[in-house]
Amino acid sequence: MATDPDLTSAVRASGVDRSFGGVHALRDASFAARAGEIHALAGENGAGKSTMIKVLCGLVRADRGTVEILGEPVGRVVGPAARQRLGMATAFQELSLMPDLTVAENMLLQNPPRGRLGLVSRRRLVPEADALLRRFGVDHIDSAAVTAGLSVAHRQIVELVRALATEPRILILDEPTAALPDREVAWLAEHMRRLRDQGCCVIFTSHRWREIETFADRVTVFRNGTHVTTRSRITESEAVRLMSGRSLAGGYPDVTAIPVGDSALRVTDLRGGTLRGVSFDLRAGEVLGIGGLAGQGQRDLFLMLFGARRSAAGRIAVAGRPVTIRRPRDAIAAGVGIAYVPEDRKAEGLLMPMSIRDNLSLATLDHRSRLGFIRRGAERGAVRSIVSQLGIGTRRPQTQPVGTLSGGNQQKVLMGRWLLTDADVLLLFDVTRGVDAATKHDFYRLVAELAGRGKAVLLYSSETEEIARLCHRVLVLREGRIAAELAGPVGDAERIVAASLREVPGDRD
Amino acid sequence: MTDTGRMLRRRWFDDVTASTRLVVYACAVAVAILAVGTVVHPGFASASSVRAMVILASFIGFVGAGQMLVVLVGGIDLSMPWVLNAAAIVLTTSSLGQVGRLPAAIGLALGVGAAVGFANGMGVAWLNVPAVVMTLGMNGVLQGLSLGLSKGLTCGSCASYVPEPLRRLVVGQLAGIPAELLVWAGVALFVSVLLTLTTFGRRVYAIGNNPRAAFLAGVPVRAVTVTLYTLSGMFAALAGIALVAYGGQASLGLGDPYLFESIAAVVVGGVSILGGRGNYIGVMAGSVTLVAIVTLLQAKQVPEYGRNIIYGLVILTILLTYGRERAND
Amino acid sequence: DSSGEKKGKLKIALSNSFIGNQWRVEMENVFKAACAMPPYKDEVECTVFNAGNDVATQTKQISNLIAQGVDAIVINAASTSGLNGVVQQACDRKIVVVSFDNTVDAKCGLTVNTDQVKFGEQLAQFVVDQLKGQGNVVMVTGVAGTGADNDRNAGAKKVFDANPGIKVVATYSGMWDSATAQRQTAAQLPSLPKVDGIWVSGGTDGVIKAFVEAGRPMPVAGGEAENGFRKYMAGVSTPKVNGMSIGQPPFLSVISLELARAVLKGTHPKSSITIPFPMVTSDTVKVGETVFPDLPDSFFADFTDSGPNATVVLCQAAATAGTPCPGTLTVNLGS
Amino acid sequence: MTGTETSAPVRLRWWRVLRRHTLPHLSLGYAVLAATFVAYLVVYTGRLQHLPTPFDYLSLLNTSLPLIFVAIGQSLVVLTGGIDLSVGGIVSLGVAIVAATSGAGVAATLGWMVTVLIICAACGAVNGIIIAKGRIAPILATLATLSVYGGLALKVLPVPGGSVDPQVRAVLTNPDLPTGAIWLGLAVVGWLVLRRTRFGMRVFAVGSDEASARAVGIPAVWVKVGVYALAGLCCGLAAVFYVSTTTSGDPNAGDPYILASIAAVVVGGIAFTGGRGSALGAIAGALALSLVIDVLFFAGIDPLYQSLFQGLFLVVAVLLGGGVAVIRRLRKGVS
Ligand SMILES: Nc1ncnc2c1ncn2[C@@H]1O[C@H](COP(=O)(O)OP(=O)(O)OP(=O)(O)O)[C@@H](O)[C@H]1O
Ligand SMILES: Nc1ncnc2c1ncn2[C@@H]1O[C@H](COP(=O)(O)OP(=O)(O)OP(=O)(O)O)[C@@H](O)[C@H]1O
Ligand SMILES: O[C@@H]1[C@@H](O)[C@H](O)OC[C@H]1O
Ligand SMILES: [Mg+2]
Ligand SMILES: [Mg+2]
Repeated sequence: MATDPDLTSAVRASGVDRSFGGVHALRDASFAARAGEIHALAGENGAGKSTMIKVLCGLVRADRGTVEILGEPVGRVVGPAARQRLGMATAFQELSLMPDLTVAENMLLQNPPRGRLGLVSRRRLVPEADALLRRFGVDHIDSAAVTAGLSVAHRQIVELVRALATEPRILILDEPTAALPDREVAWLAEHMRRLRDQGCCVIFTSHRWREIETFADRVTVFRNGTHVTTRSRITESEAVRLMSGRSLAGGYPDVTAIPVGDSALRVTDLRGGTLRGVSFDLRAGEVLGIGGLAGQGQRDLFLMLFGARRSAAGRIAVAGRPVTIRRPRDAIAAGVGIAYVPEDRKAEGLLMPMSIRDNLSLATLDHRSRLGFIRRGAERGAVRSIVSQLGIGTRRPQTQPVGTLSGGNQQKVLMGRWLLTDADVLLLFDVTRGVDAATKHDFYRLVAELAGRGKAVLLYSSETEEIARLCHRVLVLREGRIAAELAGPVGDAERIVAASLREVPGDRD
Repeated sequence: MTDTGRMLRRRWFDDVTASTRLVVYACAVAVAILAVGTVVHPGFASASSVRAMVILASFIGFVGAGQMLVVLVGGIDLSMPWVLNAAAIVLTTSSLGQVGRLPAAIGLALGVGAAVGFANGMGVAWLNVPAVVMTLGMNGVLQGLSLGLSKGLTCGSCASYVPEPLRRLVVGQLAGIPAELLVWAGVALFVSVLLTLTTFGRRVYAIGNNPRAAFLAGVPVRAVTVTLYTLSGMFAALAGIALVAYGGQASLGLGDPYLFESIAAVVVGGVSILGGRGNYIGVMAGSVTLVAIVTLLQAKQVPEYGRNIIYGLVILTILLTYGRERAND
Repeated sequence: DSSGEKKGKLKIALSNSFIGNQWRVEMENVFKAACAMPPYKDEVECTVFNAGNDVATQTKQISNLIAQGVDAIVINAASTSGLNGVVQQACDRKIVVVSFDNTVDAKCGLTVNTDQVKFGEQLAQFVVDQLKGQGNVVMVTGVAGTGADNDRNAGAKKVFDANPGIKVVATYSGMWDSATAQRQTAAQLPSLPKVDGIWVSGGTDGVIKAFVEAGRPMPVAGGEAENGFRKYMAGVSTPKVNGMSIGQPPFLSVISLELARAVLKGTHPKSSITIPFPMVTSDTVKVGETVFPDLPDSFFADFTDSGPNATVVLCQAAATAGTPCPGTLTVNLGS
Repeated sequence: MTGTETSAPVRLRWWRVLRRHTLPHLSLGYAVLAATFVAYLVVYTGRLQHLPTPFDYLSLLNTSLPLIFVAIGQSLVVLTGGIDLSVGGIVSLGVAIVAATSGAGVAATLGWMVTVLIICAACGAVNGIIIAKGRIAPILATLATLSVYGGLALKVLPVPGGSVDPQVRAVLTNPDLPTGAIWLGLAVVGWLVLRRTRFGMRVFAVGSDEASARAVGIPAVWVKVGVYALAGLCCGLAAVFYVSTTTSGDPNAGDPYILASIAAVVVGGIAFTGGRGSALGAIAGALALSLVIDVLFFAGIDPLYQSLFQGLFLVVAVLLGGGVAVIRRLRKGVS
């Protein structure tokens, strides 16, 4: 059964086409969800989930097809405002908060408190926003703060509260949990259920199957921009097969063998930013996990090790030799080389309009040049080999803009850039964030393989499960210090969470 | 058509990137204006007329080269008018019309351009002064220094003519081709090679597309930026040298028309003002287009107000044709 | 600063608009030179200000001069009309205001100028006479939207229209700038028929250079007083050009200075002055007097008047360096 | 730090908002204005041995009004992340129309002034439509329309001229009474009100992140059209005040305001990336830039070197602003 013929649908889209330039994001796609259910929308990166959501909420115009909201056809009218009036609220994957506005302004932008003469009362903005935050139990967020200064997790929470606070009849959440720590995921689930029970239609997307399984009443699977199936029960392996057209090879790799390589990266008393003295020794062949609640200094640690943020004090030795790292170039050149793969490939990694080749070779231009001239033959060869090694899905790596690749392939290009540097120390910061299951598993294999080849890997993930299953050893950060070291494969995410919470810290970052 | 043939064609078409397409558009516009010109004004596209226009376009082409380099990383250089003028004054007052002093004089003039460009670059890259402010302020600084130090060009040595060899380089011929065009071709070759074949060029586009990502990939963002502004200053100086050679002597206000012209040439040439996209062939076409429009309007004796209006409308039309940003719904 | 200031010295300030060409620099230089020569040296305390081509700035400067309590203000205005307000305020405070070159409309101010309409007429008449009323003429105009440009063009138009044998084959702006005039002419020439005469409001040497580079036969030229143009007229530069050159004399500033002084001292009625413009033809141009081979092309050659009825006689150093000339300066306001 | 703040009494909230949100935006423009004003007092009294008189303040205010209005318009545009080069053309056009229609009595003049405001707002709206609907980068779109509007101004008023009725002038920029201060006050109030409308909030939202603003249902296209139209209206006001202070019009009047308004916005501390800043800063910036001219005047700087100091002022002002921001960041600690 392709489309749900249910007449009680709160939202229904049928036969929707939408392309961007040459890319077909949606082709003849259909989707329907009922009032009073939590409906998950699943699919690989680039399957068209976000595009469908944008069509539903009127942000993107469909090239073809119809959309009905609460039984009323909305034609091809575009504009989220009109949908909002119908009781629809959306939290987007690329957050839609204005970075220069305060949290309060962001939350109350569409319906600000009025004072005398009908003017916006700037005095009442903060108290009203505070009241909302309190109502949703997240009053540790300062509503007078400028949004740009918030952590990703806090921004995600603000985005969610803004949507929840409208008490919508249709609530759409695009990857709401990707940046959320586990505790906040539970918080969100509670609110989703409450709204569902009040008769709201809740739609969400996620790449974490466990969430889909536990939260959703029904699941719709998308592949290549079309509807594949809608069911109320579906197993993970079957879902992966439906999403990707292939079955998952294995789960997490085996990390029981404890490596005994030489010291690859020794960090002594690193301070600065949120870090208050971190020391550890990462060995060749080891995958070392950095765990902890969100915002305990993980990001600062990675950025400082890579020279992208200044440290206040501390010593770093690479392969036993002390090094000074002031900027990424120093890190790349340090000893056996350090590489940093960021989580936000759009902002920190890729040059979207430039070719796959240009993106892959950016960090290693000097290796393949003579007198400043790029040796094109050598470059072409290197690009070809990494494309096949990582299985990047492209036939024209020399010219195809990287922005036209699917998310998973984009992430592989970014990984490939750093593999080309042949660095022996890899800093992987949440590289599977928002990556689909199949690609994730490719990454797991790759991490294990790299470690097997003697590379040292420092790994952070917002999915604690990944840290637990991929790492030989885990350091738990709390308030800028190492709060616990869990030696040996941890296996169970609960152990990390427990260690993070042992001394319940205040809600701050 | 055979399958392979079709495949090859397809491959070729796919590989035509957005930026290359824009170059084709820019060239098409230049040709179209010349074609329109011949229809409404016979003789407009005659060989000698085109040659005259291309020589004039080369001056815009020089400032356009510098402007393009900084625009590629999302910057802008508003100091061009007085860098150009200062270089022209330095050239004549230091060469004193003597051939023997010419190399040093050219070096000095380019050096002034480089020094000012370097200062601009340092201000933008290291002190984080917005490019608009830094270069606008620098324009004023240079104007004051040029006027003050040359006493308004009334000194005896200021009367010097440009040494003859340099004059011949701009107004003379080499194997039947105006020498100035060979110079322009040289500039085009330099800029194009720099941008497409070198690691430096690759880094320029990377910075223009995503400075943060480039920085995290080890690109020396500041060093590249400073280099680009330095080159921009040198190209403005080169334009000053060429213009003073063309006219024979320096004058005040020589650079005034070239601020907006340089920006217009860059955008009509298909360079994205947001950075990261564009190449010099387009800017050359843009320079020719600008000169051709003005020349045609003047040839038709359109009054000043009409010229301004039509000039603006033509540029708007060009922008609406291929200068639009991507739709976001 | 104010230490040398004697009680009883007249305070006269020059407020110039922009200083983007050499004419303006010379104009200021001769003003400064005059101030350093007797009788001004002992009677007048001079100051000089530039505003750029910005009416607001010049307005502020003049306000500041009023605040300073100067006795007279000599103005080359950024706008014919834009200073009327502040000039009126100056007049209300009994300050003598003299404007020259780009004069001010305000009724209460005095003006010192040449007749700009006649300027255009006379150059056009010369071209017509030389061509015996037959031929193709190119008009190169100045900065649109200014009074002088309009007046000069109107004068020329009148003459050319009156001569049916004359055909104006092109009109374009040289922006009163030799470099611009040269470039525009170079662009236009290839598509023009034979050109017999040129009428140039400013930037004449640039126009001639464009003809030379294009290998075109040299037309009869009526133009401004750029030293470069005169070099061609005198045969110092080749080819020798048959032309007439009329200059807006930079020493208008000195005459204005004298008018202000005389009015303040009560030796001259409060009335405006129109002076004849210095004019030379290829036959009368004289090296060292009306053309200077050692000075820049863009130099304005008419920094001094000459002849028995000269209004004012200045030396070269006054124009190039603002240094005083030997002797006493006499300015003849007589006409 | 965080702990004390969450439990801070409500009465401290306004301070929290002020410190976090308002002060950082206002400080640069105000600091520069204050510093410039002190410099002005020093050089003024140094030169004239007394403090500035009401006359000085009045003329400072009246001559600054046009720039202040253009700067307000420019700041609105910059707040959306754009830039408007066509302000020069719109001011010129407005000035040309007011001047060309002047001299027909008070009622007619006022009627025309209102018409001019409408026309200028329409010009701005056209910019906005080209930019928002046509999706053309603001700097390019307005570079093109600058040429168009400037051409129209030349057509309307080929030569400088016109006059303004003294009664109109007495109301707008009375040279003897501080009417200018009332208009300045109205401009400030206008901004404060605008800032407190939903439209005003949306301007900041669009400037901060247009895609996000669209996503939450803000009609970004129309917000931008509105902003450019308002900028046009501000240019119209500038034109009216220009004609009133200078008592007549010039078709090139707007040219100096292009770069000056950008400079004012920069000195006013408005981020070029949009979303951060206040038009009040731009007003302070405009006043500071006007004052610099007076500082240079009374400091007796050689006019040939004036632009040198103006250029330095611009860069140094912004550098100081950058320094202040760095210090503030250091004090706050890395967050
Ligand atoms: N604005 C856009 N411009 C160009 N291409 C786009 C745009 N938006 C989406 N696409 C392309 O459309 C396809 C579908 O994208 P979409 O964001 O809907 O996928 P998704 O299922 O949400 O993926 P993910 O799980 O990574 O969020 C992708 O190939 C994407 O690159
Ligand atoms: N895009 C960026 N994002 C964040 N920080 C940046 C960025 N660009 C530059 N920086 C800052 O600039 C500093 C040096 O940057 P960069 O490597 O570009 O300089 P550089 O020219 O290589 O320096 P040097 O001339 O000393 O070699 C870094 O410490 C970083 O803090
Ligand atoms: O009168 C003109 C003067 O104002 C300008 O500055 O230089 C050329 C002269 O003709
Ligand atoms: Mg998505
Ligand atoms: Mg460097």
